Order: sequence, then C-alpha cells, then structure tokens
Amino acid sequence: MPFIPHTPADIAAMLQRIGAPDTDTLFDEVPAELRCPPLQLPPALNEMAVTRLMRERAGAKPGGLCFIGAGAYEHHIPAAVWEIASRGEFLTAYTPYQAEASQGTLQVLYEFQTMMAGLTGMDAANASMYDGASALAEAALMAVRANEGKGRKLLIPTSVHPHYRQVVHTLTRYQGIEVIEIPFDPVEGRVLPGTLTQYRGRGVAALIVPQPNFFGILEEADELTDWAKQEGALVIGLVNPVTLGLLAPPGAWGDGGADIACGEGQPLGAPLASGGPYFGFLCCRQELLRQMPGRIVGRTVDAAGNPGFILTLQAREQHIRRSRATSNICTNQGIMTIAAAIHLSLLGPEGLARVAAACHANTLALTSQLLEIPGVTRIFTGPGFHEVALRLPKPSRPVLAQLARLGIQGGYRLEEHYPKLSRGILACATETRTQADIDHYAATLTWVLNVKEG
Amino acid sequence: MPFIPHTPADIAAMLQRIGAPDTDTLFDEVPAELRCPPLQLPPALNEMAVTRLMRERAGAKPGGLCFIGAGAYEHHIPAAVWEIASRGEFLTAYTPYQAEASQGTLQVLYEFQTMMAGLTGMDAANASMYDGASALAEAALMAVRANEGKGRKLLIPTSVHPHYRQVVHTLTRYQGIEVIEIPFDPVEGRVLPGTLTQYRGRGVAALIVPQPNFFGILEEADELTDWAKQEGALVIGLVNPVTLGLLAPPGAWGDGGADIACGEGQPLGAPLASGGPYFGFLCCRQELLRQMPGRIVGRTVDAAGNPGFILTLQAREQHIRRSRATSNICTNQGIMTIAAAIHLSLLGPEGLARVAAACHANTLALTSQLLEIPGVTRIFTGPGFHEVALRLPKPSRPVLAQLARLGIQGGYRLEEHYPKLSRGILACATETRTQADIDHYAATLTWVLNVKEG
Amino acid sequence: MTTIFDASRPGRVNLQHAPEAPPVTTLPTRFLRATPPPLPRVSELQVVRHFTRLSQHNFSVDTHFYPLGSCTMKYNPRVCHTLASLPGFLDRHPLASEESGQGVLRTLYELQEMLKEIAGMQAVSLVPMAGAQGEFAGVAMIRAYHLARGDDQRTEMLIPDAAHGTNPATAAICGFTVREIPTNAQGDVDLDALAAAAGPRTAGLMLTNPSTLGVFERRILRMASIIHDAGGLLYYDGANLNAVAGRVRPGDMGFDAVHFNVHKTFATPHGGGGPGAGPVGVGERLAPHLPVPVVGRRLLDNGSEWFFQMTQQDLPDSIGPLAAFAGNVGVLIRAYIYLRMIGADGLRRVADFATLNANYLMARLAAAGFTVAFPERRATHEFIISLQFEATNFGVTALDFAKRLLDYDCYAPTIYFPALIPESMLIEPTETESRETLDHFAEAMIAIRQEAQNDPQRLRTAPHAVPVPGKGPGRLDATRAARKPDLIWKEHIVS
Amino acid sequence: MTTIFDASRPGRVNLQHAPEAPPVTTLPTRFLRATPPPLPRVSELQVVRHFTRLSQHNFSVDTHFYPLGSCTMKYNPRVCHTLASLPGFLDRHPLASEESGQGVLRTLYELQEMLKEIAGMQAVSLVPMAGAQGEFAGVAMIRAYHLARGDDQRTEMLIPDAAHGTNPATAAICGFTVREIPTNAQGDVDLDALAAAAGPRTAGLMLTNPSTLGVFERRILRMASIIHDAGGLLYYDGANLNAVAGRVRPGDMGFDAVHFNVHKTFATPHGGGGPGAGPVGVGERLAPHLPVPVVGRRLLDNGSEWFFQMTQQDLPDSIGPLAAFAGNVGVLIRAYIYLRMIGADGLRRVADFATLNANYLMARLAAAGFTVAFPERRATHEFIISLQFEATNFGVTALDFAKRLLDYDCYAPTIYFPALIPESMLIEPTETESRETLDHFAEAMIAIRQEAQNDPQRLRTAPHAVPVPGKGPGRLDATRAARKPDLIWKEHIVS
Ligand SMILES: Cc1ncc(COP(=O)(O)O)c(C=O)c1O
Ligand SMILES: Cc1ncc(COP(=O)(O)O)c(C=O)c1O
Repeated sequence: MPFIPHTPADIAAMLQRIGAPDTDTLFDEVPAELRCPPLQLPPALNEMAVTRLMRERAGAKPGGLCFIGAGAYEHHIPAAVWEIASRGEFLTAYTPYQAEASQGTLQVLYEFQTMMAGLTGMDAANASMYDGASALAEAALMAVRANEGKGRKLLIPTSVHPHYRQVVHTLTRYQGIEVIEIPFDPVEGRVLPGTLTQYRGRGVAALIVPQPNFFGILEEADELTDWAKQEGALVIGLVNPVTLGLLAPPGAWGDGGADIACGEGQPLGAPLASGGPYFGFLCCRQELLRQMPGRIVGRTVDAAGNPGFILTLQAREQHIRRSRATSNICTNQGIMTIAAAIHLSLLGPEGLARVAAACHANTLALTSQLLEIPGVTRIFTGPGFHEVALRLPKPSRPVLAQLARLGIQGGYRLEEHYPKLSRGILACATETRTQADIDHYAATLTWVLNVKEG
Repeated sequence: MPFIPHTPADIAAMLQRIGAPDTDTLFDEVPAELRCPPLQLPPALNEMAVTRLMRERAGAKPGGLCFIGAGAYEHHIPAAVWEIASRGEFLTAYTPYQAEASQGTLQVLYEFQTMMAGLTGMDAANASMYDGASALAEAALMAVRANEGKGRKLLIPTSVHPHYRQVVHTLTRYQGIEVIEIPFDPVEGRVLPGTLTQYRGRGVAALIVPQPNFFGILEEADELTDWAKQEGALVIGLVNPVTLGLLAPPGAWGDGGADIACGEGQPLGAPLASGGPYFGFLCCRQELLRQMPGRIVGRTVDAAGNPGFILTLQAREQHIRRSRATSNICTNQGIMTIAAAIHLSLLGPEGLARVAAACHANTLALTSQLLEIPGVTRIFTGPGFHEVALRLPKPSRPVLAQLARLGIQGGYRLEEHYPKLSRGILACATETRTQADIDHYAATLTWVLNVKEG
Repeated sequence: MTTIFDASRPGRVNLQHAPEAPPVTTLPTRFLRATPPPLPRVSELQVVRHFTRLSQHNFSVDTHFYPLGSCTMKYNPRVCHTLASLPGFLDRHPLASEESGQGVLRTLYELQEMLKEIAGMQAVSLVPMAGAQGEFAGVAMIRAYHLARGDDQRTEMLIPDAAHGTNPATAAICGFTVREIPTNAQGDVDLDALAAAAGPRTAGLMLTNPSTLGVFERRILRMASIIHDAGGLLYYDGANLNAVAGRVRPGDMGFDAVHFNVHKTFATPHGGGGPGAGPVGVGERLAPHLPVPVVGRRLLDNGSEWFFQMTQQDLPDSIGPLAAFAGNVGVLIRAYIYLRMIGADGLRRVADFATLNANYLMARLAAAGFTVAFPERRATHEFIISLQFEATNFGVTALDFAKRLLDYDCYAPTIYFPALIPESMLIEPTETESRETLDHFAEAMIAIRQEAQNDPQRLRTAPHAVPVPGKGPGRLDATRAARKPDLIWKEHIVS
Repeated sequence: MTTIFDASRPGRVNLQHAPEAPPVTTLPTRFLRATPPPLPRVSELQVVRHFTRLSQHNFSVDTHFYPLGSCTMKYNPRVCHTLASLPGFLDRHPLASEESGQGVLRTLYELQEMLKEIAGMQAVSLVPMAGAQGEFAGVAMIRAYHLARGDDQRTEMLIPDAAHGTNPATAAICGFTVREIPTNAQGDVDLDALAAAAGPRTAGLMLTNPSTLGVFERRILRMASIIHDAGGLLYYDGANLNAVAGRVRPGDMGFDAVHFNVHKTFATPHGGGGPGAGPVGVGERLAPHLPVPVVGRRLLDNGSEWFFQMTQQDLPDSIGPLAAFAGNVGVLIRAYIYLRMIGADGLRRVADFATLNANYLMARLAAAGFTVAFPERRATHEFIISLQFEATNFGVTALDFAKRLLDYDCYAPTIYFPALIPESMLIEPTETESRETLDHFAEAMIAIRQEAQNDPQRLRTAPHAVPVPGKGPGRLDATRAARKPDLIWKEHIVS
C-alpha cells in the first residue's frame, strides 16, 4: 500500500486492541446515508509512471528567453539555496510551535527577519506573508488599524501593480476602508507630489508609495513621505528587495522614513514557477510592532541563560486572539524565507548591489536597443530602474504572441490593465539576460514588426 | 574570491604570523626555473554563466527512448534515493577513517554489505569496487590468489561482456595470469558445459560464470559450478543484481555454490550518466574473506558495550600492507552504494522481484513484436532473461543510426565485438518501457527497414 | 549559538553569484542608499555549513514522529518535491504566453476536477495560498452571495466554540460578527443553541467535520437544514479531511463551500511554516463568486484541449483575486502528483488507516489510564486526552508532557487546543506511521506519567536532550521573549 | 542503533516503485531462487527517516572542519553537483548514439585540454576511476613503453619510503618489484640513495611533489635527470596538486606521467568513500599507451566540431580500457564545472591560499609548543606535527588527540601517516577555510594538550560528545572488529 506501513498482522492486532472487527466499523458514527460510493478519480500511477507524466508536462514548451518582469523576476538562484532549503528537516517540519525542537527553523527565521529589516531600514520584520500583493493588503489593514483615530482612507497610486491593487480591494473590502486610487502623471509615469494636495485634511490613514513603481520608475519617495507625515498619515513603502541593494530603503525616505515596508520576496531566491510559491515580506517601525500580522520570531533564553529562539508576540494572532486577531494568517510561506535567508547570505551586500546594478544596466541596454527600432518609443520620462514601458508601432497582442512563438517572452501587455497605454509593453532585463540575449530580442522584434500582415 | 573566505585583514595578519611578506614568498622553496607562467585556461565564469552553459550541454539532444542494455540499464530510481544520498553529510564526507564521527556512512555501508551478501547468497560483501568490469578483474585476481596452489589459469567465457573481458585483460596482464577465453555455443548463445572437459586437470584456478550472460541468456550455472568444484577451481559468479530478485543466487548454484559473486551495481539506483559513476560489488564466502580487496565495514562495540561500526580487516589494504596488499584500491564508489542501499530498501524483496519480472516480460514482448517484422530473426535459442540478440535483414549500423535520429536507441551493435554475429543487435526493454514504447519501436523499425536505400 | 552575522567580516567578498556591472551613474543620489545593506559577508562554505547545521536542529517528519493534532504531519512523498522542481516547471514566468503554460495549466485543471469529485462540489478555485485564505475566500463568497441577492441583514457568522482560531479571525476580516455555538458533553455542537442562534441575521456556519475535538459531527444533516432553513450557508473547514476523504463528501453533508489544506490532506510539505495551499470548492450557488484565476478548458477545432486562466473579466461576480498571480502553483503541483499516485482507493485507505492509527493509540493510552476526552466516541484521525488529572495530582502540565516527549524523539502533539478541554493534548498520528512508532509513543507517555509521579521536577524542566544535547537550549522563556522582544540581530547583543 | 533490517516486518509491502508484472512462467525453476532475497520490508517513510537520520551522524565538509591530510577536503561547490545532475546528463546511456552525446563529449574533451595545460602534459585520458587507478594506468604505461622498446629488464619501481600506500601497491600489481628510497632529515628524498638505486633495472620513479611529508621536493630536476639518465620514467602522484597547481607543472618538473585526483584538487565530493576520478596525463613518449577511451575532436565540413570516443582500434598501443564504459563521467563533469568557475587565476589562488592556511596553522601550533616535523621548511598545503613528546610525557597518543578533536567539532587530521614521523598528524586545512576556523582548531589543540597533562584519561577515552551525545557510541574497538568480523546483519544478533 503506497505510503502505508501496516502489515496484515498489524491491522489484525490493532483492530483487536480497539475492539472493532474491521476498519469500516471505525466509521460507524458516520450516518449511513452520507457514505459515498467510490470516487471517480484517475487510476493510481506508480512513481515511475507519474515521473514520466510530469516530465512530459514540465517539458511541454518551456517559455524561452524571458523579458517579462511586472512583479516576478528571473534572477540567478545559487544552487546551494535550494539544495539546503529542500533538506527534509526544513521542508517537512511544521510551524515551530515547540521551540526547543525547532531551533533550526527558528534561527533561520530570526536571521531572515534581521536581513529584511536591514534591507528596508525598519526595526522589525515578520516571518512572511503569502505574497507581495497580500502583504500590501495586510500592510494597508495594519496601517488603518494603527492610525485608527485618523480615518479609514487609503491612498494607493495607480502606478502600483494593477494585480496588487485588485488584491488590496478584495482583502480590505469588508472592513469599511475606502481605497482611493491616485493617478500617475502620464508624462513622467509617476505620482506628482503636488497632486496630493486635494487629499489634505480628508482623513487619510495611509499612503502607499511604490518604489520603483509598476512601470519601473522611481517615485519621489522623499517628498511623498514628507507630505504624508505632515498629514498624519502612515507611509507604506512597497519595494522590490533586489533594488534595495542600491536604492534608498523606506526607513530612510524623507525626514522620518516610511512606517511600514512590504513587497514581493520572489526576487530573493524563489523560482518563477508560473506564479508561486513566492512570499510577501512585511517590516515596520518599533511602534507598530503589536499591529503586525503574521509569525514573529524572537530571541530569548532558557533557565540557564542559554540563548534560543521562539515564536513570540503571539497575542496578536488568530490562535490566541481569534476574532480580534491582527490577521487570520496561520500557515505562511516559511520555506521560501529560509531560501531567501540563504540567498541573501550567499550574495552579501556587494553581491546584491551588483545584481541590482546589472539589472539596471541591462534594462538600459535593452531600452536603447529597442528604441533604435523605427516606431518604438518610450512611454514615460521619469527615471527608470529595471523595467521600461515602451510603445510599439503595431498592436502589442499579436506582436507579443509572435515573439513568444519565436522563443521570446517579450514583455507584459500594458493595455491589459491600462487601456490608455495603447500598444504599450512593459519589458525588463535582469542580470540573467546577456548582451547576446538583448541583441536577439532586438533583432527578432525588428523582424516581427517588419513582417507584412497578411 | 570564489570559495576563498580571506579578507585583506586576514591575509595581512596571517602573513605576519608566518613572518612572510607575501604569499609568493611561501613558494620560495620552489626553484625559480620551475615557476610557470599563467596557465591558458578558459576565462572564469560566475555561477550564473556556468549554469547556462551546462544546461545547454545537458540539453543538447537527449538520447530518446532507450532499448540498449549491454551492461547498463535504465531503471526507475525512486526520487527519495538521490534526495537522501545527495545530502551534504553523505556527499562531502571522506572515507570513514574516524569511525565515531562517521557512523552514518559506516552503518549504511554495513547495511549495503548485508543486502549484497543476501542478494548473492554469499557470506560477506565489500563496500564497493569501481564498476562491474573492474570488480570482475579484482575477483579474478582474488580467486587466483586464494587458489594459489592450483595454477594461474582463468577461464572466462566469451559470453561475458566484451568490455569486461578487455578490462580483465588490462588489469590482470602483469601478474602472470593466463586468461583463457572459452567459446559459447553459436546456437544456444551460452557455454555448453560439455565443452569444458578439455580444461580438465590443466591448472584452472577459477571459472567465471556470467548469469545472465551478455546476450541475456541463462547459463547452466549449476552444471558449470559443479564442474569447477570437481576441478578444484573457484567459481566467480558475474551477476546482474536486479535479476537476483528472481534468479537463483550464486551462493545456491550447483551443489556447493559459487565462491565469489560480483557484478555491476548500476541497476541499483545509479543513473545511466553516459557511463558512470556506477559501482562494482564483490561478495564472497567466509573462507575467502581475507583475500577480498577493498573497504569492509564491521560492527563492533565501544568500552561500554554500545554497538557501532568501523572499517575493519584493514590489514588487507594498501595503506597497511603496501606492496603486498590485496589491491591498490583506495577511493571507491561510496556514495553509489549509499544510493543502492536506499534503493533496495525502497524496493524490498517483492519490489525487486517485480522489477525483474517486468524487465523479463517487457523484453519478451519486445522480442515477439520485433520478430513479427519480416526478416528479423532471433540469433540464439537459449532461455533469455531481459536482453535479446536479434538479427536484422539489413546492416545494423545504418539501421541503428536511423533509429537514433528518430529518437530511439535501438540496441547495441553486436558486430562491434562479435564479427560473426553479422547484422546482430542486442536489445533490452526494462520495466521503464511501456507497451506503447515497444509498439513505437516496432513500428519505427518496420518503417526504417522498409525505406529503400538511396 | 552563532548567527550568520557573527560569521560576517568586513572585506569578505563572495561575488560568485553576481555578474560584474557598471556602477549606477544615471540616477540622482537621492534615490540611492547611503550605506550598503547590512547583510552578512560570508563565504559560500560558511553559508552551506551554517544552514546545513541549523537544519539538523529541527524535528521534522523526515526525522521524527510528529503527531501534531490538526496539522496532519504525514509522510510527504519525496517524488512530489522532485518533480515539481523540474526546470520546466520552475522556469516559467507567470505572465508568459498561455502556450508555454499548457503543461502546468492542464495539471491545475485536472487538480480542480479531482478536488471537485473529492469534495462533492461544483467548482473549484486553486488560488488561495493557505487554509486561512481559503476560509477567507469561502466566507467572502458567502457574503457576496447574500449581497448579490440584496440580502444585506446577514451580519453574523456562527462558529462552534471549539473551532480553529482562523475561523473567527476570518469571519471578522470579512466583516461579520462571530457568534459562538457551544459544544455538548459528547463533543457535538449543541443543536438547540444552534437552532436558537440561527435566524435572519445568520450569514452562515463555519464547521470542521470531523471537528477539532476529534469526533465526527453525527447530526450534520440536521445542522445543515437548520442553517439553510434560516437562509444561511455552510462553510466546511477542510483541515480534517484526512479523516474522511473518499468516505464522506462535504457536498453530500450539505456544505456550500469548502477549503482544502493540501499541506495536510494531500501530503505537501509544510516547510516549517509554509507554503501550503488552500483551494476552495463551492456548490452551484457560490460558483459565480469564486476567486480568480480559475483554470478553464476549451476544445480546439483539431479536437485537442486548450487550457487557459479565467480572470475577473470571465467571472465578473468573482470576489476578486487573492494573489498577485495564480497562487502557490508549485504546491498545487505536488498535491496533484500525490493524488495521481494514490488514486481513489489510496485516498480511501488514507482515511481508513489514519483512523485506525488514531483509534489504536487512543485505546492504548486509555488502557494505560490516561483520560480520553470522549471515551464513548470513535476517534477520527485524531483524538484528545486531558492531562487534568496529572496536573492536579502531580503538579505537571500538558506543556511539561509535551516538552518531555521531545526527549523521547517524538514531536509534541498540539496542546491547549481546543481550549474547551483542560490540559488537552490533541494527538494525530496519521496513516503513514507504523504500529511500532505508535507503540513507542504510547510507551513514552506511560514512562513520562511514571516520572510525573516520581520526579515531577524533571518534567517541569524538560526538554533535556534536544536537539543537540549539551549544545541546544533547554526550555525557553516565552514570557521574556514577548516582554522584551529581541527580533533582529544587532551587533551589540552578545550571543 | 537500529538497522533498516530491524524495522522490517513480514507482510509490509511497498510496491510504489515496481510496476505490476506477470509472474515468470517461461523459465525452468532451476534458474529461479527458492526464497525471496533477504531485503528489508519497510515503508517509504521508514526509509526516508532511517537514512536521513543516519546522515546526521556524520562529520562532513558541509558540516565540519575536515583537515584530513592528503585528502584535500575543501568546499565542494554545490552547483557542480546540481548541474551534473541535470536529467540531460543523467539519462543518457553510455552506448547511445554519438550524436546524443555531443554535449557531454565536448565537456570531457575540454576537460582533457584543461588538464593537459595544468599538468604541462601532451595527452590526457579521463577514464581512471580514482587516483589509484590513475596510478595503475601510469605505471602500466611505463611498463608498456619499456616493453615496446624491447627493454624488458626493467623490473624495479623506485618509491620513496614516505609514499602513499597506493604507490607500492600499484607497482606490485603492475608486476614491478618495489625499491624503497629513504628520506633525509629535511624531508627530501635521499639523492645519493636514489642515484645508487637507479640503473638498468629501473622502470621508473613514483613521486608525490609536494610530498606526503608536506614539503616541496626542491631537487626534483636533479632527481628527474638521475632517473631519465638511467633510462627510467617519472610518475607524478597528483594527490597534492592543490598545493601548486597554477604555479608549477609536473611536466616542467620532468615527469612523464601524472594522475589527478579530481576529488581533491578539483573539488568533486568524496561521497564518504567515493567516487572520485583519476585522469592521467602523459608526455609524448607515453601518449600511444593511454588507456581508452579518449575523447577526440574532428572538424566537420560545415566547420562545426564533432566529438567522439577513441577506442583500442584508434589507439592500438593503448594499455586497454579500465572501465566497462567511459569511467566516472559524472565526477568529471563536476570537475569541469569547478575549473570553468575558477579559471587560471582562481586555480593559482587555490594554491596560494591553501599554502597560506597551512603555513599559518603550522606557525600557530609551533608557537604553542607543538613539534613540527620540519620546522625549517615551508609548509606546502599541509604539514606534519609529531605528538611524540606528548606521548612520552603524558602517555597520550596521536589517536587520542584525534578522537578528542572530534569533541571540538573538528574532524581529525590524518594520523600515523606518513609512518616515518612518530605519532604523526598530517594536517591539511585547505584554502576554503577561514582564519576563524583555523584559530578554533589551534585553540582546540592547545586545550587538548592542556588536558593531556591534567586529565590524560579523558583523552584516552575520547570522543565523548559525538555524533549524538548520549546516543552515539564512544571510542570503538577496532581490534575486536577485526578479530571477530561481524560484516552483515543477522537476525540472531541482538542490537
Ligand atoms: C482546523 C484548522 N482550520 C484551519 C486551519 C488553517 O489552515 P492554514 O494554516 O493552511 O491557513 C488549520 C491549520 O492549522 C486547522 O488546523
Ligand atoms: C598521496 C596520495 N596518493 C594516492 C592516493 C590515491 O587516490 P585515490 O584514493 O583516489 O585512489 C591518495 C588518496 O588518498 C593520496 O593521498
């Protein structure tokens, strides 16, 4: 019996000890009318057959050269990351409820928290949220909770990832929070701080500042932060952790720094994997600690004074506080954060900065090469980091489809969520793209744009 | 510096402690005329670049559906085998010289020895040889050594894998051993015991009995063993461990059983991998133990009587006995035997028997389907296990090449080493081949054979 | 205890994982950070050695018996992990062309179909990233359903007092008031209380069946009609599905929505915290509200199948997306592989042997004199004992038992949940454990009880021998941790 | 200690890894086994748990400092293992079409070229499956060379007394008489003795340089001419190449043949015993005798390259094949990846830092009063201390020091080899270890020495805290193991 160790002798002896004639009897409390007939599932396969099946599935049309970013980034993941993170002791443990038997997981999480707090310039970090989008939603809820007296308005620029905005809507909708979308400047591709004046004194609890924003453009985070502070609103920095190798951390924005920093952890060691598992990170200033959702690991001591690690501040959580908890989150994305801690340790500060610089340089190179193609133009003028919005001379959908057929995932179609950005695509070249890759993209796109319809 | 942890401060402090101005000075005993100019090697690549390179290399034309056996067999390897065998603690340890710090490796080897001895029906096993061919050569040397009084003649049927025979020649050549090749019967494809009478009383130290033999045919192991025993020769069984799930073990051959059993361990968890690493196994009867080459693990106790494992009988080995050692082997194929122990534990006796039976059944199915193709005939009449020698109606080289182009590795070309077996191929269908695979082979071969030349 | 930061040294540089890159000169300095991020500077060997050794300081299913009630810590077949890690799966961008995703989309589609069958539901969305998010989806759909019908007075969610904390937390997040329903002495929901609570304000009922008390709610059909008659809907918390999958289906019990914990029932590893996945299944009424994306299938002209992701545009009444992309796809692939390997018979065997193991262990402990919470009931896949007697008579707690079990190489069962039972221990052995292991656990419990009488102090100071005796910490001070939070490593803290 | 056999139970069946198959009815029963093979009957979880836990009872480079002299236990970059394990590499049959092997053959060809350059040799064969088999190949080629020239009186192989055991063992297997050459007080080969030994019976000299005494043989050119003048050839045991690669080349030193230990110099993992690989390089004279297969390259008409395996047919004077197929290909791929990652500069850095580490540690131990074997010499990548003083004065041995080091989380250096130095400890820290680690080792040695004076019995009974304190065995009885060999598990042995 696959995965079941019982011998016939075991079964007989166990039933005897229980005093039941057979296993069916063990279900005698289930009303007879509820017992279901055999399920209609595909026939069982042994491991050899399932291996063959999944190899076929995995092999069918790999994506090709990837120039899509838009919230998920192809980065080099050192082999050691998953070789270690996949070790059974990490992979098959549960949430570390028994601290003394879970020091491995707990210490890694503590180190992860330290790294994330350090990267974002915050005082504390939790041990993960599901992904970047849900982390942003939790950050919003947290900010409104923490700023209770101020009102329940939340400002979110439309230069935030459109999927994230949708998730924020889904997850905050039932708590009386008013989510106000603030527009970006169509020329610069980012929020003009001056446009915020209209929200002055209108009960804004928090302002979300994406850095870089969805279009890869750097927002004036300092000005935006200072504006919010004057308003008594909290600032939530939505950041890409790889760019923090170079960019000013939310904790250093403006005069006082952001209050909460969150984002998608995928760039730190998580494979693209068609969308997940990734992880969200959430960091905050000391004062907001007890409003933080999610698991938090702390360092403590045993009776003899030996240090050790333990889940702490659990009074915020659902299993203690139940309907008054800071969140309903229970299972999070643990193993992804273990991978991230290993990943960041392997990169170190210089490595992370170089990865960020290489992404920036490659995207600049990609931009200038694509701009040489007749009819391709840049959409925005703001300073870009590692994504670029371009307008094509032809409708983007067939062009991207044709590129995909030729083995190039050419970018994200902006019209999907920004109907006004017609013929726009969002492209990205991380450190994994070589000059040859970029040349290949430029040549192929030139060719695709030149082909006569017909 | 890749893989080197020294900081500038470390280097300075260390040199100071040594009392050397720089690292160059540490090489001042090397005569100046010997110091070489910078080596001409390809430029260093970082891990990302080397990953891309090796993925290209690995991906270039995978072999397709494999119907080749001939000494290496595609078997299903449970995922758990290498997930566990690749754990750093196993993979990056050395030969377990310090037993107390190597109980993991040592216990697995002890369990491996037990499994191999059990499979072959022998009293003891060593902890591995390099591969099947070199194991056979070591077995031959061991038998001649153990049977010193008898003579230095070794009988090896030409139904033994031709590569193995060559390796035996290479490795025994300088020790005054006369290797006599005895022919197989061209009809049955195996040794007729009667033909051995000519070697009676001629100082034969040992007889090698392959089971199944290179052609997949079962030798009359009982008769051959009994003949050798009467001659005072030792019997070396050369066996495929997977077939031992069903076949009589060497220890049970004839009246007294074989004296040594050896073979290729690859079918027990080693990937095909273009030829290696595999491992050789070598088992023997108690009396021959001190003639055995290679590492052997034994169980012993500590001062308090707690059991533990340790390398033992080292007085046979090169590091103690030097030029009078049983072999020069030092590094062996350790991790492959760890994988084999896990593999065999996952299969269990029923599983191994079923794998063997499936290989047999698939090869029978393959045989009967290919025999339906006009002009394809079976070469031998002897009872086969999981390989079959077939004669094609056309020259085998272009047919096999054409099959390979169509994604089928159709078999081993027998003329490579048996010029008389013209147009012969040796084919095999392990448990990994499905009925659909076999149909596909038969259909493709039919098509290839029908295509007009030119 | 050394952290990776303790191993860091200025000037130690490992650039093996970062390509050379020109310095960034194009950006105004106000955008740039003033000092490098405070990450450790360590060599690759230091990283490998540090984290490998840390891993050894963990109990896990791969190394220990882990009878953590409600969490279903069963064997996670390694092959699921290996195959889900094939480069073809890992390398695809979530926004890459649909064509490049046919292998993975087909897999997800088939998983949806299998889950429908297992739960007896009409439609499934795989997107929720854990059980709690599945609960969110379910409860949000219930809310959307009522609102869509203009029924906006339903502000209450009924939840048994024994429910898992995520249930009330979820209801609150969805804007409902939680109304707790008491449990009777047999471990069943108090039907009268339920009937009294149900009414025009009732949006629905959240229920786990078998319940977190380790018993099967026998009058579930009656409960369903009470709720349905009141105009509410029923939500099934699928955390305990391992007990009954293949034997009873939530849909047949009258539930309108259900979440699955694939990291429990379908053997995906929990990763020391996650990720899991919490697909939701629904009946006809809630189907229009499913969270997006949902995988759809089309037949092409050539007869072949084409798989695609349906978004809010295709499902306008959806409660919306819950994740930036498609959820924890890699975890779902693992669940798919597991289900393909065990099939319908295997799934039923899972329930059978999980139940057999729990009842056997319960019988052994009962015979040894432990207080079983519901001695007259069948255990399902888990059961509760109360250590109240031991607490009163020997002055040791469930926590002490739990810590001492670690010394016997057993992870501790869930303690103090459900809170209804004093000094409770919720024990779930799972079907993948052998009788020998259960016997070892029973004998450990018996030995500890003996020790509680003879040397209670030894229990109170346990554990004594984990994870690395003489090196690992003893029992850790949780109060201190919460009072003076030390949440990140700082240079000045001497370790 | 429980073995996997102890966990076995009749009737426990795990057929997840074996397809259904019809019973074998076509074969006469005399060919079949009477009873099933005595393999354990265990569940997959039992297997995973057993072997995972066993793995934790091991010191390894990934977990511990491992200064095992002569063995070069440096960091094995994980990526080499990961990439060599790509399905495209693992799945190819050794006899599959040449076309299907172009990726792997190109890799092997390029490795041959790199090794030629590193050793200063003319040709390379990758087939030997370990260092000792490389030695066999080299010595067999020397024999073949002499015989091919009709020079059949050369029956002696000269080998320094400090040589590794595989050297004399190999010479004997190749049919030579071993003639030992003594070492002088400075650790160099006694040149007079060498000159006296060399003559018409001399087939060659086997030498490690730097030698197993941890010093560089300064007069190697002189030695080479003595041997060459006598008509013999020089064989280089490459086990210590880590000390000098990129700085000195065996070919330039006058060697005619060399083997590499890729599992030492090129960072392929040793797997607790193997596999390694022992490619051989040769100068012009020996090139015709290289073992087969050797990878060749052809330029095709279209200008592209084609790689193929040369067999005995292509190289008729080859000593023959040494393996059933192409040797330990997977190990060679790992070595290739490592070399591609470090390049020429990196290789030179390896030698530099291996040497720096050894000299630093030697200096620290010398300063602490330990007896360094050759205090006037530079250490190479390794060095020897003698614990004779401690043995005489405190009654503790090198073995006692070794065992006690385990308690300090250090694997023990090689002891009692080379046998020339009494109570010797051959210490090789390798370049991948940090100064902190070396300091920790030095401090451990100092502490142990202190203990040797104060509490020698504690040393004699060490180790005390490995691998799982209170669970693992203490010092094991090697004599008993050899006297009463217990080599396989049997039912009647109670554990
Ligand atoms: C009964 C019950 N419900 C809900 C959950 C929440 O599931 P998850 O942890 O996947 O969010 C759990 C998990 O512990 C549970 O045991
Ligand atoms: C000096 C020396 N020569 C030869 C060898 C033999 O190499 P291998 O173990 O790879 O056969 C070794 C390995 O220990 C060695 O240290």
